Amino acid sequence: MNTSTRHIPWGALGPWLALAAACLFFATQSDRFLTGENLSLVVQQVMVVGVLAIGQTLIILTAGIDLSCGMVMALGSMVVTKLAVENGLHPALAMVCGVAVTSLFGLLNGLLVTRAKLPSFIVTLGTMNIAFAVTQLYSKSQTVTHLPTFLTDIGNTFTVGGTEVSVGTLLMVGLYLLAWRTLSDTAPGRHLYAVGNNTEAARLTGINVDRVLIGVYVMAGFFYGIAGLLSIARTGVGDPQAGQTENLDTITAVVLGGTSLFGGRGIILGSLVGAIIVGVFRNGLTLMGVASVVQTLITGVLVILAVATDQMSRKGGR
Amino acid sequence: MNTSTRHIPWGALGPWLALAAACLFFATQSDRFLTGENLSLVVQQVMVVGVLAIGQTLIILTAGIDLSCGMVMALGSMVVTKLAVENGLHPALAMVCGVAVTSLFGLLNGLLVTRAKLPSFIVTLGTMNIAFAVTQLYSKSQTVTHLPTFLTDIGNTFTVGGTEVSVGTLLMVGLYLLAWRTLSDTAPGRHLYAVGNNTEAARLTGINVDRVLIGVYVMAGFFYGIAGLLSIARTGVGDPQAGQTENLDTITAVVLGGTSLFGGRGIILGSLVGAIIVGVFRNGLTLMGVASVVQTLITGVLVILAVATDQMSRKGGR
Amino acid sequence: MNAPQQHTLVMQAKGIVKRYGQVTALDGTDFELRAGEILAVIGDNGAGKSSLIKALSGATVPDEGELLLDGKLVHFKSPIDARRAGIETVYQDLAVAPAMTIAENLFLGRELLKDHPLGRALRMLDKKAMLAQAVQRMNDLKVGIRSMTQAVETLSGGQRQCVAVARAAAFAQHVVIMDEPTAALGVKEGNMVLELIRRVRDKGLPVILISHNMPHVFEIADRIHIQRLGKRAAVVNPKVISMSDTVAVMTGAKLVEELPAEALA
Amino acid sequence: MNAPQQHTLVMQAKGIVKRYGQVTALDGTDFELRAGEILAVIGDNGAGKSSLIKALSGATVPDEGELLLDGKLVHFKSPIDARRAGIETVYQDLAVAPAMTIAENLFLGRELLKDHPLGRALRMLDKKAMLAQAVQRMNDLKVGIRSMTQAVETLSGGQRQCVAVARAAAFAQHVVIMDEPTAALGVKEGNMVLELIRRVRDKGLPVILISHNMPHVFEIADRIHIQRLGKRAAVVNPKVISMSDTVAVMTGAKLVEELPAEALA
Amino acid sequence: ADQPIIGLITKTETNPFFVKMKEGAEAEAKKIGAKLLTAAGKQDGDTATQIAAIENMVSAGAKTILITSSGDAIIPTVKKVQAKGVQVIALDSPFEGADALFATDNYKAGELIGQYAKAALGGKKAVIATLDLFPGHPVGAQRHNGFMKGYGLPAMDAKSNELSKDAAVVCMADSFGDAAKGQTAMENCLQKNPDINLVYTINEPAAAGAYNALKKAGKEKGVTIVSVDGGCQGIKDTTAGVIAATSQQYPLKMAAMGVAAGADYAKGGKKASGYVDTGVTLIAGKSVAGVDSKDTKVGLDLCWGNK
Ligand SMILES: Nc1ncnc2c1ncn2[C@@H]1O[C@H](COP(=O)(O)OP(=O)(O)OP(=O)(O)O)[C@@H](O)[C@H]1O
Ligand SMILES: Nc1ncnc2c1ncn2[C@@H]1O[C@H](COP(=O)(O)OP(=O)(O)OP(=O)(O)O)[C@@H](O)[C@H]1O
Ligand SMILES: OC[C@H]1O[C@](O)(CO)[C@@H](O)[C@@H]1O
Ligand SMILES: [Mg+2]
Ligand SMILES: [Mg+2]
Repeated sequence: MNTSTRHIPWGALGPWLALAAACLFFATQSDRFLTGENLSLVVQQVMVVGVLAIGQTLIILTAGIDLSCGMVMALGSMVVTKLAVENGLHPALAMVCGVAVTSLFGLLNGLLVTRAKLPSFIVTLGTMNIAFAVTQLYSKSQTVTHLPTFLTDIGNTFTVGGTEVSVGTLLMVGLYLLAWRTLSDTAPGRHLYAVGNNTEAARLTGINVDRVLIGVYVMAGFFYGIAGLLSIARTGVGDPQAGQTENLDTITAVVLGGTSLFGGRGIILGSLVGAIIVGVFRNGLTLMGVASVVQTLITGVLVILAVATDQMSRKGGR
Repeated sequence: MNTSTRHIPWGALGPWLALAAACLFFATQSDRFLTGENLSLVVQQVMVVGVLAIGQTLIILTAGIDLSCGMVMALGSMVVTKLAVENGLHPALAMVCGVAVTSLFGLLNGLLVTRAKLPSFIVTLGTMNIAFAVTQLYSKSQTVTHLPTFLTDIGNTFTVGGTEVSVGTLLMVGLYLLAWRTLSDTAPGRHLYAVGNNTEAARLTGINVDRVLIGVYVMAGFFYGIAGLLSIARTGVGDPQAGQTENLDTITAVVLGGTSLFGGRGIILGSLVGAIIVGVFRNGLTLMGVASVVQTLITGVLVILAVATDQMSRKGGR
Repeated sequence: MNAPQQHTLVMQAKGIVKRYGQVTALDGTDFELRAGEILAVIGDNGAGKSSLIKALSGATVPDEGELLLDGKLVHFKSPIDARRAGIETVYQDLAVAPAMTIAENLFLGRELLKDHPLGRALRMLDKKAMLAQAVQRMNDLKVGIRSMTQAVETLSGGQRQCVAVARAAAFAQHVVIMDEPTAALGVKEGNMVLELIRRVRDKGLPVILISHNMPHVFEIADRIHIQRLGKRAAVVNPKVISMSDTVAVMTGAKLVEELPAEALA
Repeated sequence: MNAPQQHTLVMQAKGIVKRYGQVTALDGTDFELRAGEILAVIGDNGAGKSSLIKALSGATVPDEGELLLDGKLVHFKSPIDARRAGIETVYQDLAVAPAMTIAENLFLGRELLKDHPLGRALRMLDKKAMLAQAVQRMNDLKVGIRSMTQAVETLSGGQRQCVAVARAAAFAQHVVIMDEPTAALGVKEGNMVLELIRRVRDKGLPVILISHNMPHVFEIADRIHIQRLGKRAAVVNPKVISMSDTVAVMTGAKLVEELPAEALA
Repeated sequence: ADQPIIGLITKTETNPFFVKMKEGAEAEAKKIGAKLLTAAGKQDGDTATQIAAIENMVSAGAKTILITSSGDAIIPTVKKVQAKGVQVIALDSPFEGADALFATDNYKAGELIGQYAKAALGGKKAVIATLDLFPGHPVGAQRHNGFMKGYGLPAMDAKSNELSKDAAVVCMADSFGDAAKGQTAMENCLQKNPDINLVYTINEPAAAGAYNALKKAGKEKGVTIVSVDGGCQGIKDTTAGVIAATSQQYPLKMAAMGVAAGADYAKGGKKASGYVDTGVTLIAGKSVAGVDSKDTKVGLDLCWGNK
């Protein structure tokens, strides 16, 4: 019996309700909020955290946690930009290399979790430090600028019916849909849930638990690499300082999205909504002209309210 | 069936072994390392994180997590110093007020976790933001100096057999022993383990789960208050910037100390050892003259090695 | 065997309804437990036996219906309330803390405290006394467990069940409820538990026994409550009715009306 | 009933030892399973029955001893190896994923894939087929479960057990092992499982059945392996030996030597 | 609605320096009737939050953004909003493409305290510890390297993000600009080499931590601490002999100039441009021969641009 039963997972609908409530509230506070331009902005702002959160969700669904995600992303983006700018590699090839490096870090995490049977918290705490240090040493802590446009093109926007849509946003949404269908419609996806829900049962039914876990960590690394590409496109530089606050941000998105930290329960689309909720709070409060410290205060209250509202609606519904 | 079975808890002996190994290593690298003076210093350095980790351990043992611990501590230390310096309250009374405030924050966390049935991650993420903002608003982000010596006396040291011992260190060790004996030798301590190990079983056997949880969060708040007093004594100021990296530090200490993030398994003394291990790494690497980025790199490797060594010794022992 | 006292009802439930989403686990069931009796509750899988005893023991709050204890209306909002009323329960999924030892589990929520003022004030555990008592209780069940300081998760299925049974038998003050206490037990251990149930009854406490084991039920029960499709189908007298008739009513092969009147209890 | 073929051994274990810290769960036990037979394994709680079948199914790796499948030495390092060899097992603690649905649990690790090249390449689930088959298999067991898309954690104890049994029976290719498959089942459901076991045997697959239910054992077993104190005490023939003698050997009240030679099998 | 909207984005919420800057901006905005929006990163180096803040403020109608950049990752976003007619002014920390920069010269700030330290030691052999910011931060590198240059040790130039090393520097540790971490770093450095007699600190909180460590070791008398910031608190510390000398900066001035530039742009449509050095003043407890410094009374009068 998992102790997580205490925390009724807030399921599939909850995060959407919370998001809708937040949007409604801000719409009454500022007429700029509901414009297509503003909303498109919010989505662009959560693009990087959103894609990182795909990887984080996969890992949390297996009852693990990944503290290395932001730092691994930063390393990936430095590899891409340095190879493309300083070593003159074709940008496409540089991108492949960057994603390969982040996937390898994922592999390292996966091997340590499965082969050495270490808790994911410790493993990724270690690799977080390692990735950070390698990033600083490799880049000499220098930002890489003057990137070929090839690297920034996925940050471009085009207009659909008066609203700006960025290529990166589409990519993010596409990746979410892909991850979602893979989790719900394929055998490996189902095995992932089983491993997170009851590892021992998964093992006894003949699921290769280690292979599932290693696959998950590698996939997560892959998504961190993609997030790195998006961050390059969004900022237009290779930034060795990137990724430092992203761990908590991604875990927040996942939990706000209704996934249990105890594994096996949750829907990945929730993480996207969770990431957007945070973006909406920040954007809405700024539009209202709330001072930054007070924003922090209100965000604290709103985060609790968002989950509480849903919890209550659930009780009423019973 | 808890998925945590995958991660064999590394038990009572593991952290001590890892600590011993680290000390042995650094002793071969620097003759200054094993001096009484240096070791006493390391312990003083981990005093604040160590006491915070008592509260964090209690909460993690119930299968929760507390992200608010550092910020709540910072708020407590601002309350104490401002009341004592600016409002002219007697320092002892100011201390009581500070600890009362942090305990109240604990109560708030506890009520939200039990009454509103929200995941502790979300609750404490929210109160972390709230405590942070209140600290900044209340203190206007100004450091409070010129403290009455009453407030800094617990930072004093005295000499025992040639080695400096600080009052705060003794306090920390005393609190650990108290917490340890309470957990292992009293009914409430046993109930705490039961709630963390299998909440539903605890409920069915007639344990008042909500009361246990609220008690745990209030106690944790109390320990954060004490940690705030120690941080005042150590730095000699009321620092609104304090507590920002302490969340991860305390969780790291707890996990290095062998407590499972899934609750119900662990020994609180391990957290003290976990905190000291981190301090030893930092001190030892500085004594070796390792550059800071490289220190980060090596710390990453050492954290993984520390837990892996134990894991292997466990396998051999079977 | 003590004859049940003239129908003093210790526990009574009327029209209990419990729904889980679409599923109606209890569909207005009644229930009566007389003083000093062993009442068996039988029924197909999913008939609502566990749901019923969860309502009786405060583990769930029913959606409708009322519960009387010694003739007085009670509202159990949690297992704590039921425990205060002296009701002890062995749950089907055992409700043990796997990482804790046998001795710890036996006394969970009912720890023995050191018998001096300080001990009581600080709620200090009397570990020695608990260990000694644990050894004795487990020996009563003749279960060959070497050490009481072993974690429950290392026990065999049957050994684990013995821990739960020993706990309930030891602490009950008023009513003992056991949900399939012998399901995982061997022949010998199963008989020990039946013996234990008799001893409890002989102390004057009524026992509710849920079981699929018909020989056990007919060996020990004073009355049999047959649960069917979330309702009480009948209460029968095992001294009069045959095992096969009982099973027929339970599975719906026979209607209650077809039974002779003296078979009902 | 098919007579067992002339002693072809499908599975054989020699001198298996399994220790957990201080506890020796298996103390050099032997084991033999003949082609096409139903072999019951009985023994007191803690006798080592579950430990034995865990070793046979790859769930644990024994400390000593050897295991032969069809006369060939095998080393099961994990349940995956045993499953590849066509061995399906119902574990005593059921090994289900509580948050997943009945249908999902039934096909866990053996999912049906969409039957087109893309489906196979991407390992896309054929949910419709799995649902249909789940309904059918559960109906076979006559267990009244309304919806196959219900999470297993919402099922009653017996319903949960049926899920595990149905899974093993459905997928076995070579050997079926069942650790107390009827412990939580009602009379009707228990009989359905016995029926199912017979059907499996009649398909030619040998079945290992662990059970504390002596009537069940004597009703269905071709031979009975008696486990005692971590060792095989005897293998007896239920057609010759009495139930009480069997129990006597199992509990140590009678020595094997005291049995007539024809009672052994 | 015709009220000009000006955004101020700082590195963090907690550093008193930025808090002061925000106060200054608020006061100035009130004075001239502008609406001020504020935001801050979660920690030093958090450019992601700063970028989102730029976008959100522009969405809220801000026509001028004042920003203390946490890193060059903000540049493309700045360009984007500039293209929409928004004026972006860098405060405190420079970056490429800002319309204007109102800031301290951090390299110079380091040089000043380096020169002072050299003179203060008066030919004694220096055994140096540096308590730096954290890896990779330009302000940290510029001050460190400036200090080295000022002391006459080999040093990288103002562009570099790497920390110069030399045998005279026996211990380099990160303080994260924080008192508690500065104290721990200093304690460990003293264990490494008890003979340390000169300590460079990235800012005044770190200096306070270093002093605490020295005092606990009974060494506060023989060691010279130099620092940067010149906050009112830091100047008091300088008076008390905790800090020997500090390079004072003027965040209030940066803020006031920034808000004024915002108002001008709203009114006349004229963008500010170029670099305005808001100045840096060496404040010393005791002046030393050959180095130009002001005393702490002046420092206190000026602290962070009070006047
Ligand atoms: N938490 C729950 N959520 C949804 N349905 C439930 C839940 N608990 C029980 N049920 C359903 O209620 C019905 C009655 O279950 P209950 O456990 O009372 O049966 P039972 O008579 O004890 O069966 P068994 O003999 O198998 O233990 C079953 O159909 C079960 O699926
Ligand atoms: N993981 C473990 N750690 C320690 N001891 C164990 C472990 N698993 C089993 N044991 C011990 O090994 C012995 C045999 O256990 P096993 O589960 O094989 O018994 P069993 O014959 O299946 O009993 P039951 O009929 O109660 O299911 C028991 O004494 C048990 O306590
Ligand atoms: O963290 C670095 C920052 O700290 C300050 O020195 C203020 O204390 C700023 O000038 C600088 O940008
Ligand atoms: Mg039941
Ligand atoms: Mg067993």
